Amino acid sequence: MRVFVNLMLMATVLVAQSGCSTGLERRFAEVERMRVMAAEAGAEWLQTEELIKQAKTEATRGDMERSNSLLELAQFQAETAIKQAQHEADAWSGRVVQ
Amino acid sequence: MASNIKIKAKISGDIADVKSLMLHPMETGARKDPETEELVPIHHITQLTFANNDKTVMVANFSTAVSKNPFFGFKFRGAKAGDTLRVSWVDNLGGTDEIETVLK
Amino acid sequence: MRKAIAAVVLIGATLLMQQTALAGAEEDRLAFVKYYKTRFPDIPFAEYANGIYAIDSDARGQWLEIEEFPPYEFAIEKGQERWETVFANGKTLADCFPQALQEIRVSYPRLDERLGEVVTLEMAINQCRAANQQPPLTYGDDEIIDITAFLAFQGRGKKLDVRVPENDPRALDAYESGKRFYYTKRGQLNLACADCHVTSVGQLVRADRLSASLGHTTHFPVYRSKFGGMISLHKRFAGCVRDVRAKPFALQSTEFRNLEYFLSYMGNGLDVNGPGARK
Amino acid sequence: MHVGRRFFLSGSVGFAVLAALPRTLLAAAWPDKVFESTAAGEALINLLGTDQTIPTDQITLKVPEIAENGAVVPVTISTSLENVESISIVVDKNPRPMAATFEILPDTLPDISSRIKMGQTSDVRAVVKTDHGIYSTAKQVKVTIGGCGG
Repeated sequence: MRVFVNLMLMATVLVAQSGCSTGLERRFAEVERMRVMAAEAGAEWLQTEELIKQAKTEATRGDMERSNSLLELAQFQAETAIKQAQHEADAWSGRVVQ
Repeated sequence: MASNIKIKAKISGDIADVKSLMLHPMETGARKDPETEELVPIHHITQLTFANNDKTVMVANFSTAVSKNPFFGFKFRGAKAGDTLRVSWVDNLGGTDEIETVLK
Repeated sequence: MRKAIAAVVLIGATLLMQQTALAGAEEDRLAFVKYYKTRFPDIPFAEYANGIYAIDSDARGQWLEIEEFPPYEFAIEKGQERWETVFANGKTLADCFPQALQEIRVSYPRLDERLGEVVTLEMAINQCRAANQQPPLTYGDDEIIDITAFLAFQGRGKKLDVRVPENDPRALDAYESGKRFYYTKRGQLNLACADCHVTSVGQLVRADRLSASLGHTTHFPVYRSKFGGMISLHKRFAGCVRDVRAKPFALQSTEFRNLEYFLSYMGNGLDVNGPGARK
Repeated sequence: MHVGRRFFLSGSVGFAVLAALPRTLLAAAWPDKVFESTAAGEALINLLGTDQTIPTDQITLKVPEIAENGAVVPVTISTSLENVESISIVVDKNPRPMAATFEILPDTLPDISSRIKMGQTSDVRAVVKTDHGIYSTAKQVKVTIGGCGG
C-alpha cells in the first residue's frame, strides 16, 4: 500500500514537472468544447457528458490510461454527433412523408 | 382527510358489481430507491374488507404481488339501492383507509 | 456588417421557409394520414386517438381492462382540487382561461402572439400562476400533471384543432422546427422519431410494438404502469430521445414544445381522450 | 420477515379497525405463513392443508397470454362450482407465489378480478376451495422485457 502511494505521488510530481497537467487540462477543455458544439446543434449523445466526468475522476485518481480511453470515447461521440447534425441539416427533409 | 379509495358499484337485480381502486405503493421490499440505492421497506395492504350494511361480503388478503395502486372487483347478492357499502383496508405498517358509499 | 448580412440571410431563409410551410402544414398532415391509411387500411382514422392500442390487439384487451377503473382517476380528482384552489388574491386558475372548461385542452398547443413562441397547456398554467404572483410549478411534478389530467378529462371528445397561422412567420418557424426535429436522426442509435413511428410502425422493438405518430399527443398525460404514476407528453418525448441514446431536452424546452406543436397538428381532427393508461 | 400478523395485531390503528369489524373476521386475520411461503405447494399447504388440487374446466381464468407489463397483469377468476369458500391467485414463479386469497362468503359470488405483479413468465393458477374439494386451473402468462415502452 505504502509503495503504491509513493508511486502515485511520484507520478503526480512527474506529470506536474513535465507540464502534462496543463496539456491535460487543455485536452479536457477541447473535448468539452466539442460536446457543447454537439449540444448546441441539438445532437448531443446520451453519455458524452458522463464519459468526460468519469475521465476526470480517473485522472484525479491517477489512472491516466483509463482516463484517456474514456476521454477518447467522449471525443469520438462528440465528433460523431456533430457530423451527424451536419449530415442531418439536409438529410432530414428527404424523410418527410409525402 | 379525503379517502384514497374509489368505488364503482352497479346493481342489476339483487346483484351488486363492485369495483375498487386504492392508492397504495405496495412495496415488495425488494425494490431499490433509485436515488439512495437502498432497499425500500416492504409496505403493502394486507387485508381489504367490504361490508354491506355492516354485513361482511368480502375479505381479500393481499401479498406484495398485488399491483401498485390496487384494483379489486367482485360481486355479491342481496344488494339493493340505498344500501351502505363500507370499504376499508389495513396495511402491514398499521396504515388504514376507508370509504362509505351508498349503492344506487 | 456581419450581423446585417446574417439578418438578411435569416429573413431570406424565413421567407423561404414560410413559402414551404404555407404550402406545407396541411399538406403534411394529409400525407401523414394517408401514409397510415395505406399501412393499416382496416383501422379507422378515429382509432388513432388510442395510440398503440389502435394497432396492437393483444395489448388492447389488457388496456381496456385497466381503463375499466384506471389509476389516473386519482390524478383527475386531485387536479380538480388544484384547479379550484383559490390564490391569495382571490382568483383561481380558471380566471386566466377565457374558454369553456371543455375547450381548454384543445386550445393548446398554440402560438402565443405576444411571446412569439409555442405555448403548451403546462406553460399556460405556469403563466397564469405568475400573473397571480404564484411560484411556478415544476414541470414533471404531479401537481401540474394532475391539473392537465383534469383539463384533458374535461376536454374529452373535443377534436384536436391546432392552428399554424399563415400570416405569422413565428408560427411557421415553430412548426418547421418541430417537423425538422421529428425527421432528424439523433443519438448513438442514429434514429429519427419517424424511423420508428413512420417507417417501422407496428414492428417490434424487443417486446414492444411501435405506435403510430398519428394521435401521439391525444391521450396525455398518461398513467404509466412502469412508473406507477402520471407522466407528461414531454417526459415521454424525453424517454424516446433517451431510448435512441441521445441527451434528452428539458421538459417544456423550445425543442419539445415545437415538436408537440408539429405532432399535435398532425393529429388534427382526432378526439382528445386523455388522461390515458399505458404500460 | 414477520411484519405480517404480529405487526398487524399490535398496531393500534389496525386493532381499532379489527375491533370494529364483525366477530367472524377475527378468525381470518392475514395469513402470514401462506404469503411468506417461497414455493407454490408450500403456500397451498399452509392455506388449505394440501397442495393437491383437482384440475377442472369449471373455473374460468382470464389472464393475458403476453403481459403488456409484468407490474400490472389483469386477472379475472370466476367459477360455476357450488359452495365456494375461497379463491386464490398463485403465481408459481414469483418469489412468494401466493399473490392474493379471497374469502367467498355466503352472499358473495365466486367472481373476482384484480391486477397483479409477475417477475417472469410463469403459470398463473386459480385455486378454488369449495365445501367438497379443492380445484384449480392454470394458464401461462408470458412476461417479456420491453423495448421502449408505450
